[in-house]
Amino acid sequence: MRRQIPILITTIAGLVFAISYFIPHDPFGESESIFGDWITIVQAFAVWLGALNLLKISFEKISSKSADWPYAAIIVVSLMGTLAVGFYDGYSGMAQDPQISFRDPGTNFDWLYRFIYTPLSATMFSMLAFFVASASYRAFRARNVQATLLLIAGFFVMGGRVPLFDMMISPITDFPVFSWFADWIMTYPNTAGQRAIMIGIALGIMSSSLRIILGIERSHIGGGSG
Amino acid sequence: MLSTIAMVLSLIVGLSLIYLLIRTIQGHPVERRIVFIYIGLAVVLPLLMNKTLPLPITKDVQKLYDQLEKLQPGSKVLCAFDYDPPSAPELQPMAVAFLKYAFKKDLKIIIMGLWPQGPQQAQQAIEEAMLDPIIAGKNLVQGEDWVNLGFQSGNEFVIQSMGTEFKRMFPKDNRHIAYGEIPLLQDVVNFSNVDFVINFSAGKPGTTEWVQFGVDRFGFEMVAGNTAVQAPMMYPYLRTGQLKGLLGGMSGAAEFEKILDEKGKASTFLLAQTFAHATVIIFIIIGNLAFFSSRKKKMAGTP
Amino acid sequence: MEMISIWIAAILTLGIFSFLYKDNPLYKACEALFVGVSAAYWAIVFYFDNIYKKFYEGAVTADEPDYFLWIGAILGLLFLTRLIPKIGWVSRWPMALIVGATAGLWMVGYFVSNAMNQIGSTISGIIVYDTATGFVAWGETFGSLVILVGVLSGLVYFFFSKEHKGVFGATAKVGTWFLMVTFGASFGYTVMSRMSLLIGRVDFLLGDWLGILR
Amino acid sequence: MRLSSPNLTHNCLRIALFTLSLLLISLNAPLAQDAETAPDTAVVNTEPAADAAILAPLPAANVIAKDLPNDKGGAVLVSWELSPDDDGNGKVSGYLVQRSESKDGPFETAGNAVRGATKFTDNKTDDDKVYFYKVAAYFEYLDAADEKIRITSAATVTGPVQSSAQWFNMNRLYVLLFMLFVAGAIIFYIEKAKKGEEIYIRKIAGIDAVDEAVGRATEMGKKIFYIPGIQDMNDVQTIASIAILGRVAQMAAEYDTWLEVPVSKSMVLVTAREAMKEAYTKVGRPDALQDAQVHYLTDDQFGYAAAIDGMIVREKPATIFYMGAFFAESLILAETGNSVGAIQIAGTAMPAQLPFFVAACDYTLIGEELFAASAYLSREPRQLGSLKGQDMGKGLFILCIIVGVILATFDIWDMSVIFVSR
Repeated sequence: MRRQIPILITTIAGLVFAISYFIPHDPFGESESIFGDWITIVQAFAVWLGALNLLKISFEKISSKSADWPYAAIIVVSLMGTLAVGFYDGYSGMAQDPQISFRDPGTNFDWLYRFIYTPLSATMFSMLAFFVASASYRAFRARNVQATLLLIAGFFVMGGRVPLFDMMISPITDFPVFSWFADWIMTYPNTAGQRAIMIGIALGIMSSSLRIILGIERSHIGGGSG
Repeated sequence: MLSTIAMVLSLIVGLSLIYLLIRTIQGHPVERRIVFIYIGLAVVLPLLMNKTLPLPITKDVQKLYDQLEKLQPGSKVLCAFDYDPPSAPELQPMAVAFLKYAFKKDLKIIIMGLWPQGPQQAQQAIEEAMLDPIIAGKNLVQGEDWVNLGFQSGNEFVIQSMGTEFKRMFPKDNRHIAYGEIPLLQDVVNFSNVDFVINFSAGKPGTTEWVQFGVDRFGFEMVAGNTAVQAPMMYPYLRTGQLKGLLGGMSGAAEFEKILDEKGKASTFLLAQTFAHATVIIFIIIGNLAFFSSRKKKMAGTP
Repeated sequence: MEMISIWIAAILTLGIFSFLYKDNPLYKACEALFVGVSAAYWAIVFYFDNIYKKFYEGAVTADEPDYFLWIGAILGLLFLTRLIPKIGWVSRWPMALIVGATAGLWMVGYFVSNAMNQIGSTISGIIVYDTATGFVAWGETFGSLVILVGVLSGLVYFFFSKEHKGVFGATAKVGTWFLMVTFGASFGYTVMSRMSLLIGRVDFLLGDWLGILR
Repeated sequence: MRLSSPNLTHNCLRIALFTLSLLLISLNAPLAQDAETAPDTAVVNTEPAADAAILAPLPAANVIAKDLPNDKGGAVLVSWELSPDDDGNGKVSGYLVQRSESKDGPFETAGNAVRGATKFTDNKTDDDKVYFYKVAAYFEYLDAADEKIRITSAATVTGPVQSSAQWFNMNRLYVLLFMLFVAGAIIFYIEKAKKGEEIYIRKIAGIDAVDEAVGRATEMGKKIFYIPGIQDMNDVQTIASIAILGRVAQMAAEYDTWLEVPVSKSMVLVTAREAMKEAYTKVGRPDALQDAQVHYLTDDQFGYAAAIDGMIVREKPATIFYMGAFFAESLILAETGNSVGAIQIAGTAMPAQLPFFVAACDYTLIGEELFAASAYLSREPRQLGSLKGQDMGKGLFILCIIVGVILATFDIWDMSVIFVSR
């Protein structure tokens, strides 16, 4: 029971989506749409699962007074606070005439988005700029033929996508040599390499999907390889 | 004044790199925090200089522009915003430039997002586009000239389902108005009723999914603006025609602003971008010079 | 108000950047705030745009309720059982739906877009003619030859059930060169992307906060 | 329930056969009956406005309405040739598509198309009803009172047409054939591998280096770190990583070298521990394994990277493995490992992270090589068979490209048409 039903669900869902690509006629066309509806709803619940789980873990940390409990408290407060603001804005916006959205400029929720969420998330990722620079200074070596080729291609693309080298050679020629070359690398060798990778990945996905649909692969339902 | 100081400073910083080179070759690489400072300066100083650089238009951007030019006034364009604030420096300028162009040309814009933050970024882009005096003079009406359908969960399943009916995935718009009551969407049932699709994408779900489950199934025409991390992977789609045009990263955004003649953020960022690239290139060179000289020493040292 | 808002955003920005010097309590506090706010942000958007708009208004308050949507909601609730370890195993049902449907959709989607169409585009005559003039377009001819060689040799490199020896091995070697150039291009673009993100933040600090730009 | 039971394999094959037969049946089923189109049956003039005589554009010609092919019904495709006035000079503002259930009307609006458009899809049809369509070009302008005035051209009625659903999308026939070939090859080789037949996998450079790397750590008396990425067990890359970990652990156990595995997901913690236990037991030293060797750090991406950073700097391992799904943290890790002079072997299928590993590590397994390595080391039939089946697919594609290019070069046949399904 615990194993068979999930396997059956997996197989049916997989077959419906695979077959409806070839057979638009009902029942496949319609069941595909119905399954699609369910999936969007399940995914929304999955996001809520994440939020609730985070709350649960944070409460556990606070109650056990573990070393970083004050940070867990910040998580709980900020999460609850944002939820409260969001619910308030969402429902009160619907009651207004004309209706407004919680994400319209000027709402409290939008303020949180612009002045709390945006700086935090954007800064978090912008730190990568520093790390990439430090890595290029300390680790990126032309240690073998492969790495050498990689660095040379990277060099031309980096220099050619901004008017860096072309400005340096502008006294000699007006033709944007480096920009043109960067473009060439992207259009031909890069396309070729990406394409080979893509085809390989497509076949890989094809085979793992096939195994999932046929029930040979079942790690997603907690079953071992069997 | 400020820009002169910045220029002098960047000259000094540039010269100090020579010292860095010597130290590194001697086998004393500097700490990573010093590298961090260099990168910080490489971005801060050029922003203060407030200069724009000439940039040639690459053929991918030209191709995209030609596609947009073909659109007739009144054409309905589905605009998918699939990114979040961290990628906004690259994608927001593209979105703003596109919206300005589209509103001036009387294109009808249908906005949606597969990323929860997307529609909110779209609101900001619209807000900025509306500041343009020509667009402000048009008195555009939400629901008639543009509509924001909001976000729907389900990633690629949303695209798949929209192939049959948009309404199924977006029963109401952002403001909670029923799909059927929105004038702009009267004729729009699914992809076959929109004239064009443009996607601003920072990852998954994004352009790849739009190509796989949209273009290749329902046969609409699409162009995309991508973050630079993702752009190289899109070139195969560009060559097959699955994508009709591509804007890649900040340089793509700057070219786009240039070709549309809408000066925006990306153009002003270009100098900083150039300096940052130069710094990274110099760091790679310094590191490798040190690597080779130490290897030579090692070889000479072993009898 | 605008002023205070920008100051708050600036302090948070600097708080995260303080990590570059070293890990510290301010960074950890900002990180915790980020985790909390973003989890709630997602929850709110998914609630209003999906659970409320799609399910509640579609299946509960609609004039012609779509009762099928209830099954979706029940599956969604089953997902939440993960929070209760004892009955957590039923969360495998909605999981099975998502995994199965994704497998079905991807199997075809990847095969068509990333394999079939790419092969189709690789197949073309070696000599390319300019459609306008009718003459040989040398640049494009050379370019498509590069793509042909690159795709074939790359596929050979990813061929695992044959030893890389002789001609086959040499072709695979060419394949690695193409892959390396590809990675180099990716590397250059990644650097571009990362730098842009930083520029965006610095623009905020210098422009919106300190007001010394423009 | 064991998977290799003949019963289940049988069932799988039955499902596959069922699917196949279903598709074949559908092929033979009668294909869409396009409704006959009766062009130019009648000309109906819309009521011309008083001042319209000069302004009304010429009508659209050759209006054809037919069932939209290869769909699930409910749609009619109306197409036409541009009005001679629609030359971009603004004499035509757009086209009005109208439909009726009877030839004589009354006609209601089905939709509008912009100027320059030559088709419109009416997605609101009922498969049980018959429709007639007409298409008129129109010109719109604002009069003195800023009111929108629309002047429509004459229009021809076409029809009857009826929408219908199709049983097979003929455009996708070749896709099906190719998919069946690859799927068949995969299942065939999995079966073969299960029966114990030898399946050859070529040597993979990074994996050959594992011995050397473990040996070096032993010589130096230092630790080995194994980082399985930041994804959970539902990612195939993590699964492959654990299979490789098993092999590395076995060697570490043999050499009696400390192997440490910091993880970022609790599921990975459990699985990695099991894999380690199995490996240590295999070489007869189960008691040498300590719980502390596999430990959980944090779920958070940068938190995980920072913690490993600290470990690397403090303990200076001789060898570091990065196998699995990595994101932006890849370069932070690889850089730090490089700075302490460790031998680094990486493997991932994340295209955006591969450059960093290639540039900063000694060996890198690229994309599929990660999966091949895990099949090579684990010798598991499912993995071996899939790999071989995928190779058959690649072989077929290579063959098609070579033949196709030759045919196209000599202008014999453009084979690309069977691959492009749009």
